[in-house]
Formats: sequence, C-alpha cells, structure tokens
Amino acid sequence: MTLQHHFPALIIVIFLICAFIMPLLFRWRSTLCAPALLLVHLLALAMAVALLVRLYAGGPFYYHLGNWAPPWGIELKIDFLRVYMVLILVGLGLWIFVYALKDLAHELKREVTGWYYALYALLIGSMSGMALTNDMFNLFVFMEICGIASCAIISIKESRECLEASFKYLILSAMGTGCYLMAIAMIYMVTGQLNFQLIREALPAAAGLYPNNLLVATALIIVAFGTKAALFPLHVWLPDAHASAPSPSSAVLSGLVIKIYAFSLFNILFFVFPASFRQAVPINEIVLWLATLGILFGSIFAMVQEDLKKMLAYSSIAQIGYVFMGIGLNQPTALLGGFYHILNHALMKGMLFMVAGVIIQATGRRRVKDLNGIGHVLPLVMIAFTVGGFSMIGIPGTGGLISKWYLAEGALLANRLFFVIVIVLSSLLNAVYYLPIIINAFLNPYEGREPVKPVSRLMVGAITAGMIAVIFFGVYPKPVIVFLKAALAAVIGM
Amino acid sequence: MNEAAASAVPVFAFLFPILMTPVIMFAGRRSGRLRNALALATTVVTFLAVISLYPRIIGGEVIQFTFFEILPELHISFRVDLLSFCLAALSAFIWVLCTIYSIDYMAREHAGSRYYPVLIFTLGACLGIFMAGDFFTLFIFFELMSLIAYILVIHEETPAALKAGYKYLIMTIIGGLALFFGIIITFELGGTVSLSGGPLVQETSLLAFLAFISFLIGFGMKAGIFPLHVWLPDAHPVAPSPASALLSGIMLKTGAYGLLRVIFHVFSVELVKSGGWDKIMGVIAVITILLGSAVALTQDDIKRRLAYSSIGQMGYILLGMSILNENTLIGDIFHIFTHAMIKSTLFLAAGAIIWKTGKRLISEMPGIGRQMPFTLGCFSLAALAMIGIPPLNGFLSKWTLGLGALEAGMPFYVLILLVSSLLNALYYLPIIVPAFFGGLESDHEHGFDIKEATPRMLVPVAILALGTLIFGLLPSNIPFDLSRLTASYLLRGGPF
Amino acid sequence: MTEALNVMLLLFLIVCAVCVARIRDMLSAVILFASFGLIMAIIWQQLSAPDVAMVEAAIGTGVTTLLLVAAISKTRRTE
Amino acid sequence: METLKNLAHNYYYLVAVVLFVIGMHTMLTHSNLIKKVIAMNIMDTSVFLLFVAIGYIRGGQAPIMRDIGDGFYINPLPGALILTGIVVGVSVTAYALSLVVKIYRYYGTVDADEIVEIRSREQ
Amino acid sequence: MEDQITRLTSRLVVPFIQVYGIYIILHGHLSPGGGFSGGAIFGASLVLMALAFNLSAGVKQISHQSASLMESGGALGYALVGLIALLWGGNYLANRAASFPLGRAGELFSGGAIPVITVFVGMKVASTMVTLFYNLIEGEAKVGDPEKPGA
Repeated sequence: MTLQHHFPALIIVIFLICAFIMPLLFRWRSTLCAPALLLVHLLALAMAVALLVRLYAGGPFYYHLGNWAPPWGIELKIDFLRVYMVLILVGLGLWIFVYALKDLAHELKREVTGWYYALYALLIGSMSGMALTNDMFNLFVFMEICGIASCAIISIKESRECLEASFKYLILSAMGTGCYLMAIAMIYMVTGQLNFQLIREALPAAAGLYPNNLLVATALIIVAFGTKAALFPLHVWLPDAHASAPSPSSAVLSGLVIKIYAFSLFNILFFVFPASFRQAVPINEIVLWLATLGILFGSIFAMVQEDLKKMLAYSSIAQIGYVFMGIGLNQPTALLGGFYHILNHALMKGMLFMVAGVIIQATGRRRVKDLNGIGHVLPLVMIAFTVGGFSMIGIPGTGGLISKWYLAEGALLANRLFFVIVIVLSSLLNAVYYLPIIINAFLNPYEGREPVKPVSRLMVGAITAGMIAVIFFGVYPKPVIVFLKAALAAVIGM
Repeated sequence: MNEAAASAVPVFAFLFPILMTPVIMFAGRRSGRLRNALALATTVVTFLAVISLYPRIIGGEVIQFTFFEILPELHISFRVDLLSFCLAALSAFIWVLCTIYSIDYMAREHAGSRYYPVLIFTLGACLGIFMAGDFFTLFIFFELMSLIAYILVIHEETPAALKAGYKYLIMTIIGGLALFFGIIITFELGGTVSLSGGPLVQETSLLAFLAFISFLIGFGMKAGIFPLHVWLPDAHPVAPSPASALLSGIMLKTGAYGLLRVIFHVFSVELVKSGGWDKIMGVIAVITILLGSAVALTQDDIKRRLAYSSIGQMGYILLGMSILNENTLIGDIFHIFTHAMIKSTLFLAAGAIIWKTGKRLISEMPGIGRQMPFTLGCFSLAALAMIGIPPLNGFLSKWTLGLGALEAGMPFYVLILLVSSLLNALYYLPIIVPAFFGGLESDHEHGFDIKEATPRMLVPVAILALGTLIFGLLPSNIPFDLSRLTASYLLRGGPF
Repeated sequence: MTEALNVMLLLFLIVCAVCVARIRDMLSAVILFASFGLIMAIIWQQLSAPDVAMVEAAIGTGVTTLLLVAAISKTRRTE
Repeated sequence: METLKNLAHNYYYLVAVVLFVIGMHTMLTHSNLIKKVIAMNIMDTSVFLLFVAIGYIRGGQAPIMRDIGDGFYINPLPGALILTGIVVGVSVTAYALSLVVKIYRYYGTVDADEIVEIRSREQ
Repeated sequence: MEDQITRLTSRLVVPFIQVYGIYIILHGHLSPGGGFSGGAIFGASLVLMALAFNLSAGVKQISHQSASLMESGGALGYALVGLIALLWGGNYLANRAASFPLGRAGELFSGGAIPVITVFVGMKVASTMVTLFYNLIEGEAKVGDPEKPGA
C-alpha cells in the first residue's frame, strides 16, 4: 500500500498534530508557528489534489481507520464531492490564513496568536474530517471539535461582545449537537449501525417497524444542522458571532464553517436516508421553505444593519439559504448550483470580511454610514468590495451569477417557478444594500481627520487574489461545473 | 480573406474599444490631448471596422464566431447579421461624432480621465450587445453596458445626479434580473439560448408568457417604456450632453434591439400573435407615446423635455413591434436610425447652448437663436424632423409606420401617430419659435452678438442635422434600404 | 426487584433534573446536579456498562461539579 | 393504549426523552448562564442514557473479556461512543464556564437578561 | 481554605487516588476504565490538592507549563502512535494490521498499541483537568481558549 492510500486520514491528522504542536512551538520559537501552519496547509492541499488524481484514476474508495471495517471501525469515504469540499476547505483556509498572518497582529494580543494558530488548524482539520467521514458518530465528534474551535476563535479576542457572542454560539451549538446525538441514538436504536452506508441499507426495514423513531430523528437532524449552519429560524447566534469575531475568524466562519454543516446535512439526507424515505417525508420541502425564508429575511435584516460586519453576517444567512435551496429542491441541477455557491460564497464572503477587516484596521470605521469616500483612500480594497457585492447581486462576470443560474434552472426543471422568483427577488434585495455602500464609497468625499493607517501588502494581496478568483469563477466556471456535474452524476444520477 | 480572419473583424470591432480602455486611462494621466486623440482614434477605427463588414453583410452573409464555452450549452459567441450590422454601424457612427463633440465640451468638466475610458468602454459593450450570438452573451454585455453607463450618468457628481444615478442603477439591476429570469426560462424551454437557430420556444405556455413578460421588463426598462421609464427623465438630463446623446440615441435602442431579437428569435411572429402578446405591447406602446409626449409638454428644463420626448419616440418603436408586418418593421428599424440621429442632434445642440450660455431652462431661452443661429438651426431641423414634417427623415419613418398600421387594419394607431406628432409640435415649437423671434426687448444689447460654440462641437451637430435632411429627402438612402432589407430578413427568416 | 430499583432511580433522576431547573441557589443546583450524575452512574452500572459508569462518576460528576463550583465561586451564587 | 404499553415497556427511553426535554427547555429559557451550562450537561447525559439503554439486553454480560460460558455480551459500541461523548461534553462545559467567568468579569453578572439590559443602556 | 481536617484527609487520600488512577489507566485494555476515566481520576487528585491547600501548592505539584506541555504531548503521542502504524504498513491507528505485538489476552502487556494510546490519553486528560481548573480558578486567567478536546 502506498502512502497515497493514507492521504484521507493524513489530511485530518496533520492538522490535528499541528494544532497540538502549536502551543509548544509558540513557546519555543514563536516565529516558526506561521510557516509551520502554512506548510501544513500546503501539504494538505497537495494531498487533496493527489486524492483527486487518484479518484480520476480509480473512482471512489474507502479508508478504514485502524483497519477496522465499518460495523466497528470508523470509515472515511473519498468521493468527488467530498474531495471538492476538502479542496475548498484547505485551499480557502490557506488563503484566509495568509490574510490572518498580518491581520492578527492588529486584532489580537501577541501572546495568544499561538493559540489562534492552533485553533485555526483544529478548525480546518475538523472540518476536513466532517467532509470525509462516513460515520455518524465520528461526524458528531468532529462537529463538537469544530464547534468548540469556532467558538474559541471568536472569543479569543476577549472583548465583551466576542465573549457574549461566543457563549451564545456555544449554547446553541451545544443544543445542535445534543439534538444530533439524540438523532444518532434514535437511528442506532432501530438500525444498530453508525456507518452511513450500513444505515442506508438497514433503514427501509427499520422504517417499516419504527416509522416514528425515524421521523423524530429526521426532525432532530434538521434542527441540529440548521442551528449549526444558520438555517433561517435558527440563525440567531450568527450575526453577533460573525460580526464581533476578528476578521479572519469571520471570514473562515462565514466562508467555510457554515458551509460544511450544510454539506453534512446534504450527506446525511442523500446518503443515509434512502430516496424512498425522502419522498415519503417532506424533508426537502421543509429545508426548501426554511431556506427561502432565510434568503428573504436575511437580506431584509441586512438592510437595516448599521455595522458593516453585521450586515455581512446577515447577508451570510441569506446566502447559506441558496445552498440549502439547492439541497431542498432535490434536483441535480439545483444541487449543482448549491455546490457551486458553496465555493462562490466562501470566496466572496471571505473576501468581503477581509475587506471589512482592512477598513477597520486602516480607518477604525465599521459603521456603514461612515464608509463615505473610503474608495478614495483604499481604492483597491473597495474595488474588491465592489466585485464581491456584484457577485452577491449576481452581475454577469462574477461567480454569483453562475450559481444563481443553476439554482434557477434547477428550480425550473423541478417545476418550481416560485423559487426562481425568490432568487431574482433576493438578488434585488442584495443590490439594495450593497450598492449604496459602493456608491458612497467612491462618489462621496472622504471626511476624516485621522490619517489612514497603512495596510500590509500581504492583506491587500490576499484580497486581490480573492477578487481575481471571484471573477475567474464567474468568467470561466466551466471546469468546476463540469467537475461538479460529473460528481453529482456519480452520486445521485443526473 | 479566409474564414478565421473574416470572423475576426466583428470581434475586433467590439474588443478593440474595450482593450483600449486601460490604454486611454493611463494616457489620461500623462496628457489630456493624447487621451482625447486616442479616444477619437479608437472610435474611428471601430467605426471603420464595422463599416468594412458592409459588403459581406449586404451580400447576405451571417458572420458567426464562438469564443469559448462558459458553461455547458452556454457560450460566449458572436453573430453579425443585418440587424446587428445596422445598429452597430449606427452606434459606431454616432459615437465618433459624440467623441469629437466631447473634446471641447468635456474640457470644462472635471474627471476627464474617467469620462473617456468609460465612454470608449461603453462603445465596446454596446457593440458587444449588438453582435452577441446568444442571449447569454447579450445579457453579459447588456449588464456591462448598463453598469458602466452609470458612471456616465453620475459624471457631474451633483446630488441630483447621484440620486438619479441610484435610481438608474436599481432599475438597471431590476431589469437585469428580469432578463436573467427570462433567459433562464428560455434556456429551460429551448435547451439553448443561441440566436442562430430557429425560434427557441415553439408553443405558448405560462412559462413562455412569463419569459416574454420578463424580457419585456428587462429590455423595456432600458428602452424606457411605460411604466418602467421612471429612471429615464432623471438620468438622461443629468449626464454630460454628449453622454445624454448616447444614452438617448443609442443605449435606449439596445432595449429595442433586444425586444426585436426576442420576438424573432426566442418566439416567432406567429407565436407572439397567437398569444395575444402583441396587444399587450400595443397598449403599452400607445400609453408610452402619449405619456411621453404629454409630460414633455410640462417640462421646462430643455434636457428633461428631450428625455421625455425620447420616451414617446421609443413608444413608436414598440408600436411597430406590436403590429409586426413588413412596413411597420421597416418603419421600426428606420425609426431607430431616425431617432438616434435626431435625438443626438437635439441633445448635442442643447448641450452646446448650455455649454455656451449656461441656460438650461426653456423659459430663459427666448432670443437665443439669434446668438447661436447655427446651433439653433440644426436644433430646429431636428425638431421639425421629430414632429414629422416632410421631407425630413422623421416623416419617412412615421409614414412607413402609419402605412403598416393601415395595412394591418389598425387605423387607431395612425390616429395615435397623428396625435403624438401634434404633441411633438406643441412642445418643440415653443422652443424654436421664441428662440428666433422672442426676447427682442430683454436681450436687445446681445441681439446680434453671435456666440457660437467651437467648431469641434458644431461639426458633429451639423453632420447629424444634415443626415436628418438627406435621409428624409432621398427615399432610397442607405439607412432606408438597410431597414427594408433587415425587415424582410427578419420576417422571412433569411436574407431577401 | 432490580426493576423496581431502576424505576425508582429513574424517577429520582427526573426529580433531580427538575429541581436543578427550578432551584435558585446555584450551589444547591450544582450539588443536585452532582447527585444526578451519580444516580446516572448507578443506572449505567445497572445497565451493564461499567466503564461508562466509571467515567461518568469520575468526569461527569467529579470534574464537572468541581468546575461548576469553581465557576460559581468566581461569580454569583444566587440566580 | 398500545402506545402507552410501549412506553411503559421502554421506560428508559421515555425517561431519556423526558430528561432531554427538561434539559433543552432549561437551557433555552433560563437566563442564568451557569444554569444553561448545567442544563446542557443534563441534556447530553440524557442522550447517553438513551444510548446505554439501547445497548442493554436483559441478562447480558458487561463487555469485559473473561470466560462467560453460555452467556452473551451486550453491545460494547454504545459504551465506547458515550465515553467519547462524555469527554467532549466536559470539554464544552469547561470552555463554557471559562467564558462565563470572563463575561462576569466584564459585566458583573451572569444573567443573560441583565447583560442585554446593560448593553442596551450603554448604547 | 485553611481547614486542618480537609488538609489531613486530602494528604492521606491523594496518593491512593493517584495510584488508583494510574491503575485504571494501565488496565484500560483489560478492565473497565481506561485513559479517560483514569486520567480524570488522576487529574482530580491534583485538583483536590490545589483545593485543599491553595493554588500555589497545586502549582508546585504540576505547573502551568508542564501541564500544557503534557497536554500537547499526550495528544501528540496519540497521533504519532497512529502514524507509526502507518509506517508499519497498516492504516492510520491500525493495531494488529500494523503488527504491533499483541501479547496474550488478559495480561498487562498485551493489546499492542492500545495500552500506549491509553497512557497518552490518560496523560492528556489528567493535564487537561488541571489546566482547566487553573484557568477557571486563577484571578487573571490565561487568555485564550483553555480547552481543546482530545483526539
């Protein structure tokens, strides 16, 4: 067996090892921390690419931790969609981390940066684990790690708002994981299995015997992942948490963390529950309608926000709605749109939070009203903001349009015209709150006595890279789309 | 010329301005003169490139070119046929004139290094719309042009301009989303959005109707038809005059062009008629004509009056589309030419007046014709053409439209045309008559003090005004012939 | 007999949980919670899961209670 | 009636669910942060109870390796899962408590309502 | 807490608790218990010391530094044992497949990698307990996240 065979486990493990080493390393040679984490990211990225190559050569495969086969052991499953998620996680994780290198010096005390790196590695590692695992309980463990790490990555700033937001997040996410654990118990009760595939095989028989159990479990799962991913009525923790966190944390939380929960929900709905079960119980309908409400209300709430980061956070609620809409429509093309939006939104929201971070660092302003004329002092950054905003609205040439295109097409193919209208309407709502910021930033004069602090080139470089990526995925989305199409076709048949 | 080189010309035509934009932007930092020269050269080269297609297009060739596949089944592609050529040539021509005009006009304005790149980029985007080979490409360039034009609208950065610009932007985005909606439904129904095949939608259905309505909203938003015109009277007047000329003269036509494409390529004439959708367009057209003309009467600001007049004129074009027989179609396309020329003349002339005297209000203008006889002369010629006085080209287009309406058995529409001509007369004559004959007492001392604008501003105005005269006098002029060819091309699904 | 004992223990669990929720003195709540954990440990022993019982007794009851007491000593005792 | 009989038969499950609900209700409705943490623990523990009850078979032997003759082991997997669960739970608890202590340092209270009040007064 | 009885009792009890904790850790693969419970018991003994005397006495037994060192070390050891399995040809965390010597069932030195892992887990859990408690009880707690759940 070649080393390549172990890459799925290694991707997760090197992040965890890195997380444990980090506090020690920080004490010993604090300058080595950042390069070490960068190296780990690059390694993981290389491994993910190698996995992709292997997938093309040999198709999906499984990895058994400790050589224990499924009924007892933990199984990792490697297929195209999962590797796609891992690539996004690690790639964008690397990108955000590059930005964080300089931003943290401004936002955090120096002595906690080692902890921050550790948490960051833990977060990315646990998310990769969530993406790859094929085991209900293992998913729970990674969810808890991810939950604690994401709370900690907020509270590390130690301001009052952060602590409070972090606590709120912690409680709700504990509720979420509690519900999920209960759901696992319910499913385990009737099937005696924890592995996705084995549950799927055992479910039809169990569904006949204990339908109520499964119904409850389904409801609990939706609540659990809905809470974690800020599905509409369960989103209350998100605005505070994402707005008060340090900017790189906001970027990674809004960009990656909520997506991975949506992805896990997708995995469970499509790989654990058999299709017949999904038809019998309107799970997809529920998700779809909640997503719709989220899309509309997220945008409406975002409009009335005064704080820039809070506005972006509410916008995330709306945008995660698109991903859930893709899942809810239960239609391959819509799913394709949803998955493409995972990448897209991670890119643009990450970039927007970075922009917010730069603005706050350079001018100390974070209220939407105070951003007048900021385009004159931070031109490149505000151009990036413009591109991000355009992508949110869905202007041609940006990635946002492509994901909306597929979502809308999927809705039409599923004969759900209403949701096309929702997509169009929400784009308009996005326009209503993104455009004034852009206009005011460029056309009003900059008023301010205090000088604009210089911003590190690395940060601006990261933002520029994001901007280019957003445009690239808007102008030439074909490779990703073709990839996703093939992946989804392999998974659910397109 | 081999095949690749043949298709390269249209691509060059719209890509060249876009590529020149950064060059002009950087040149603008060095020297203003270099920038202006580059901008002018770009428009001229573009115009020549477009014109060079004439022999092939007139020979019935359809030039197609596919760039790359942006998504499966969705391409960035280009396709030049007669209709594309008409509009592309027209816009390139007017752009050249407006750029010449801008050189002096913009010398007084600020932020010239922003204006020229945007101007040139808009040309590229505009040509991109006209030469798009499928609706997706069209949509991309449409949005691109609309968004970039925002910078032209708010160029003066006054609060009024910003407010109008915001309205424009929001309406543009609504229009863009409606287009998106329409295109995606079309894609779903037809499986492709390419213009090169036959009609994409074969039968009426709720979805098809929705697609039609959203196309009507999307393109109608740009064309300024009722009730989506609200942004237009605010946005056009606040822009610098050459930009207003382009906004009113060319960019409104992109909406009309899009609607023509929708009628002939997405649906078909029979489908539109069997669905009764032509009635909808007819009703909207009538309201648009009357409303635009009537409201124009009440405006005192000359550019606002012109803007409302544009709304009325776009109503004619929509009216032609609602009848859809050969004569109305000829009138329709010819009116696109006509209106582009007339409205550009009017805006440029009005711009010259404002530039020279600072007067915007019609009530301040009595006697101005004696100060600026040449400008006002051109203005009057264009205004008379707009009213439809023979032998100017406005008459020809209205005549053809009326003829078509009578052929289709709709004398009511002819009545509407007459009424609106009357209204046109009512709001244009009160500008012209006092300008030449009024204000004798108050402006006595300036009476014969001729203060014309610079030649570089007058020449474009003169050329355009001459165009209104020539193309009306000769019934077999180039635009009219082109219109005839295009109409038969569209109606028969092939050239001639 | 054991069945009855189990039922009693379970009832006691519920009582404890409700009391924890209702009682306003935080320290008492913590102590009640500790007893809740201990009863739980006994139940698990009854259910033939000795290792879980052991962990619950050590971690769930011992350490958690310790941490809670420490937290309360740092903050406020009454609700 | 059938349902009631089922419930009576599976009283462990019933109790687990009741505890889960009590825990969740307390967690979401009480404003005292420490009580929220305790409630969170109750909730977790109730799920563990359910897990153990699932694995339990009357008369089975604890899964410890020894000679048990004709007897049978009960399923050891839930136990292993719960161990992990308990440890995860205690870490969350500890982290939450440290947050509570820090919040107390800033606001002088551990009551969510009072904190909201303080913040709104400041604005 | 300056109470003689508490002090005396804890002084008496603590060694036994610690031995018991170590016993549970070491017999993790044979009898109920293991790294988690043993570690918790061991950690609790240290906490008990700190409680009964005062913080400084506790810190004397195991300092902040060494606690966090052990914490990282424990988790790291766990991960590395998994990696060693990889080197010997098994999957990650493999035991038999990685040809760890399994010994005879029921003896102390058996079970291949399991006892090693258990020891590491015990180390990690015990030190985590201590760190957590210190963080919570100290006046000005060390900033940052005090807890990372183990592997």
